[in-house]
Amino acid sequence: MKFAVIVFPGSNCDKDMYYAVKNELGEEAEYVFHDETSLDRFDAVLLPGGFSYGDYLRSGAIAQFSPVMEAVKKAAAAGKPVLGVCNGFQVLLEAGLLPGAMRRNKGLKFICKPVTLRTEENATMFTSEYKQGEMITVPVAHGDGNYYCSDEDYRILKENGRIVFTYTDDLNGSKANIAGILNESGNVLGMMPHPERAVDTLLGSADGLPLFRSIVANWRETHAVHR
Amino acid sequence: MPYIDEITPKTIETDKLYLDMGVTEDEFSRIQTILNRLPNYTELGLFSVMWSEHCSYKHSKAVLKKFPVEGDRVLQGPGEGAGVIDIGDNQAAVFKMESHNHPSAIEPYEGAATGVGGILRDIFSMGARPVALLNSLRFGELTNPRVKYLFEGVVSGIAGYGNCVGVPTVGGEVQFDDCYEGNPLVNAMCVGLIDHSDLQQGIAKGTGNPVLYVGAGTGRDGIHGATFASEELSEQSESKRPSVQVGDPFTEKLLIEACLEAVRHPQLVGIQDMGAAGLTSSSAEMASKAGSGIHLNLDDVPQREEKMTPYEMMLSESQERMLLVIEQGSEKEFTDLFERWGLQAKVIGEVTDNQRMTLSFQGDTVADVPVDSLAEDAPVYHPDSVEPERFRAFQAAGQPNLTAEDPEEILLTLLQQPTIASKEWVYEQYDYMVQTNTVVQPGSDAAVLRMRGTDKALAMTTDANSRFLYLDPYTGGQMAVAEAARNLVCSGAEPLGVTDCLNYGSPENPEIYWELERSTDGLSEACRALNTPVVGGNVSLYNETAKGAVYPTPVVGMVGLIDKLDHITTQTVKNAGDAVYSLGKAGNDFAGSELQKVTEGRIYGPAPTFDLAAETERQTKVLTAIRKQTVQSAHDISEGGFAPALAEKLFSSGLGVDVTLTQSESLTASLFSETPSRYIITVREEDRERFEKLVPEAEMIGRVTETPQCMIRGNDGTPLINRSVQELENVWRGAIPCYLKSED
Amino acid sequence: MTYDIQVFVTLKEGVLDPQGNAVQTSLTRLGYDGVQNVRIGKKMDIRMESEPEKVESDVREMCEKLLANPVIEDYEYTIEEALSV
Amino acid sequence: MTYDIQVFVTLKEGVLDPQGNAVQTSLTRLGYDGVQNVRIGKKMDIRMESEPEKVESDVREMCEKLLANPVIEDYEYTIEEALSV
Ligand SMILES: Nc1ncnc2c1ncn2[C@@H]1O[C@H](COP(=O)(O)OP(=O)(O)O)[C@@H](O)[C@H]1O
Ligand SMILES: [Mg+2]
Repeated sequence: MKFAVIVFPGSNCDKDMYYAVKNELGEEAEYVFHDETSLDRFDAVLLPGGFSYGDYLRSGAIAQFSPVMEAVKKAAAAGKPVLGVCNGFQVLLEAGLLPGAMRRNKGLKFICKPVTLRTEENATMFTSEYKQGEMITVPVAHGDGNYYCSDEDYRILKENGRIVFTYTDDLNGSKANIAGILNESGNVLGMMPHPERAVDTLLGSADGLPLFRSIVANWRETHAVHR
Repeated sequence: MPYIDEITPKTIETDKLYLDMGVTEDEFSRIQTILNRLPNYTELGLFSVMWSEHCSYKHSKAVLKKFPVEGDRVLQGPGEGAGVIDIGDNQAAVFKMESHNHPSAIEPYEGAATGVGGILRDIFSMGARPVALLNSLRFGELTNPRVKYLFEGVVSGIAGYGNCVGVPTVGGEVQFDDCYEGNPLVNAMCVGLIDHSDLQQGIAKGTGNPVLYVGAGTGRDGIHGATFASEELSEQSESKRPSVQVGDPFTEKLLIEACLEAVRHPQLVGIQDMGAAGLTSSSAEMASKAGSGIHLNLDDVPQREEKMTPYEMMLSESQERMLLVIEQGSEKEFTDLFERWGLQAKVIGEVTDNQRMTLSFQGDTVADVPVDSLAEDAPVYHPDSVEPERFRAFQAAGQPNLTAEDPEEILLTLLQQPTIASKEWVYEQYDYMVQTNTVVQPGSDAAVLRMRGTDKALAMTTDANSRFLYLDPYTGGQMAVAEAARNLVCSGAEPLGVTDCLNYGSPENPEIYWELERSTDGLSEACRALNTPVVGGNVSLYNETAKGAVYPTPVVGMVGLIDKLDHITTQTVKNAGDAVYSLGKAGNDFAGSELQKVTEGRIYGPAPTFDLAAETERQTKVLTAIRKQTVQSAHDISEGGFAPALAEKLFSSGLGVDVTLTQSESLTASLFSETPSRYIITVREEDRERFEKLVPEAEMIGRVTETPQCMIRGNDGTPLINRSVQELENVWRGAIPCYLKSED
Repeated sequence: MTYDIQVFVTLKEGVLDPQGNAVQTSLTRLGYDGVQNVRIGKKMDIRMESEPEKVESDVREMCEKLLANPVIEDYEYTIEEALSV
Repeated sequence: MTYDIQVFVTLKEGVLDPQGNAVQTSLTRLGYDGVQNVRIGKKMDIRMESEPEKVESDVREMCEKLLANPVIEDYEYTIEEALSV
């Protein structure tokens, strides 16, 4: 399976993402720069963390206009798995691929630490290797992770099982402790915590690995049928 | 708008305008001798910044000469942007520390942020990829509202910059003492990794080679002309002029990536960052090192403000700028490379063969001075040195006799002292994990980073307990180096080398100069004994306010190598049932201790007796025991003494401890004295015999327990301290947030 | 024509403003206990060359696309001819 | 009395504005090539109870002490009586 790792000017978790896929997962990965226009040769798209365009104005605001984002939208529409982590999540929100918006953390401080997440939904292409309700340890590192959406959007997310991960306590002010959400068709996941930083027990946790494995497993399954 | 040349050389001389630029009478006549004429305004500006303390080290050169700078592993000692130490397999560690004290005192966020930006550029201008940042901070007491503001601003500035560029901030230290109230210390350290073949130097050679300016435009920021100069220069009021720079970490991130690509280009000749004294120091130093000259055409300098004068362009300290010298004919390749990263690159001059710096502007030559006179010929001063009265008094006073009536209360109090309390509030704001190499995260004795693709790791720390330096600069200086090394050893690393940042008051005060001399003697000796050469550093003098100077604070940044990932050790206890060992006897060393500060409100007396030979021997033994895999956890005993150190070992472990003090002379000393060169180590039952053979001096004092209780007994078995780990941990973790929330 | 444009971006009513709350707390702590509410937004000064008939629609578009995030923010603007260029 | 106060905090002239620069570049890339300069500051809306003779000096003090950093920022304000309370 071939993953695209999107690199915006100011992305800084691109290498971490790349190593997670390549070294720990053993799949193919390639960097794709912000000014490229096609993602046709890839099976999945990863938007890494960092500070695209310095996160000036609003996190992810300027990156939404990068040429590559048209290709990301196309890949999403084609049903390919698209995962946005941290800044990648913020870009997906700004680009309208996911509902809602991010505000400054409630405490106004950047927060870097391992947190416990609850897997709210394991019937997704990103979480099938987790148990429903499984508690996992994955680090966060963000200043703007305070998720907001309208009550109506929240109801829709909730009713359709699109809230995938939640924090176990009020980490940053996010509505309903939301840590990660899916789009309507279930192939775009945005999450603030960094699964790519949790792929090796040497660094504290390997709880992020099943997320990547889920993507691969689901892809293998569907592609076996089609062949 | 009047131009500078309206201030004639004659006016400068008759009105003694040079004094306002910090150039003394003597220095001014020296400049005249060098030039064989009077300098014009721009030229005087060049001399004033290059001969400033910050660039020329004119008051500290003499003491810096004492540092051991050589060693088997040293690839680059002091003199370049950063020091370089061989770590095997054709790789090297590149590191350096620098101060940003004064800007941080005025604008804590931007001051600290640009300090991080500057130290990063020192590292990647050597061709190395920055892999870690550390910071050593000193503030006044946290009860003061202004101090809180500075502390919060500095920490978020470090976070804001480091997090954005994607270099993990993995460690450091923060201490609080009255003497830093108006003059906080903000020292930033960066560590980079490089393959030997990629090492670069800041050098401008090859007559005719173009000089390339890269990065942000030049503005009027950081020109320290709150002097007559700027007033005469423009009608604008001085208050419109920013005296602190604002950083742009996004541009820095692009610079890092672009420069690391540029250094692999075969036609790059030299590269240097524009740090202090911006364009002046980078161009003069690059030419001087190569024995060349340099010509710059200032009309071509990218500017972000209008009508800038040569003086302003040469002295500006705008951030995120680099200077490159490249081979003729490669201009387009380099400008294209930088443009791909969204950065401007412009040829602004060329290397010449006349060993002069010549500047042209609007068709005129506006400066023509020998390059070496700027970079090499600054005067060197040997200020008077006088032993302060206080030192004699401290020596005569003898160790104070302190008794802790209620050891539990004392322990709780000590754990809440901001200097001892958890620094989680600080490092949770830093992205310490980005790049996914941080094996030992902040919170242990040293930070440890794995090196991808090898079985090795790097350990790093910063240390200096300035209270001991205040009591006795010589002994305190030795102790600072020893503590840094001890912290690395506890992590399983062999200490390799040092970068330092020497923070003192005014060297023109003989007592301060004495502190500088004595403490650097101490540092040098310890570096020799521990075989950790000094490969780079920085001097920050004049750290004083009306209330007085800061304590002598030579911060030691040290990097060590861990051979095998298996050797990585942390301070936290690991398994119930493990034996607890204490290594090193506690003496009655209370002068300068946290206990003395808490109980008497001030520190006085002689520094602890410190035996460098014993220290070295013990470090070797502990490291050997770790490398032979007989050690589960190791922690050195520092601020607060044994009891706080033992408590720290339990936090987050879910375990407890039951130990019995064997020493009979003074319980207070056993619990709280700060005798150096001591450790607490835990060992599995099955490894005890091997461990004891390797470290015969270590004494078993108890066991790690399943119950999370901290039990410390006197030698007759009666409990002296018996508290739940949770309670201790709560006060320790809550202390700093609590100070920051409280209203007074 | 050259225009001086001011754009004001504020959080929508009902969207919690953590920064505003923090400033309010600090002001109260500094003794300004009359302070009842603080909301923090952005002010952008833009100098732009444009045509009289296009400038307003351009500004509105810029706000919609980039300067404000309609999910959480409202915007207002003023447009003036630049006095000195 | 209840007042509605607006405080505008902007970077001093000459102080680098990375945020403004980034927005300017982005607007240009989006096709608004008439954009010549963008500076970004803050707008704060404060509702405050105070005395007519004290309100202005309070606001000035609040700006100096907390809302702006005079080393790099300038501030302006407007004070109005609150219409509806
Ligand atoms: N300013 C800081 N930045 C990052 N980490 C810090 C800072 N201050 C303290 N720490 C971390 O907190 C831990 C405890 O620090 P300290 O008490 O100084 O340790 P030690 O006494 O062993 O040198 C260390 O891991 C250190 O790196
Ligand atoms: Mg230690």
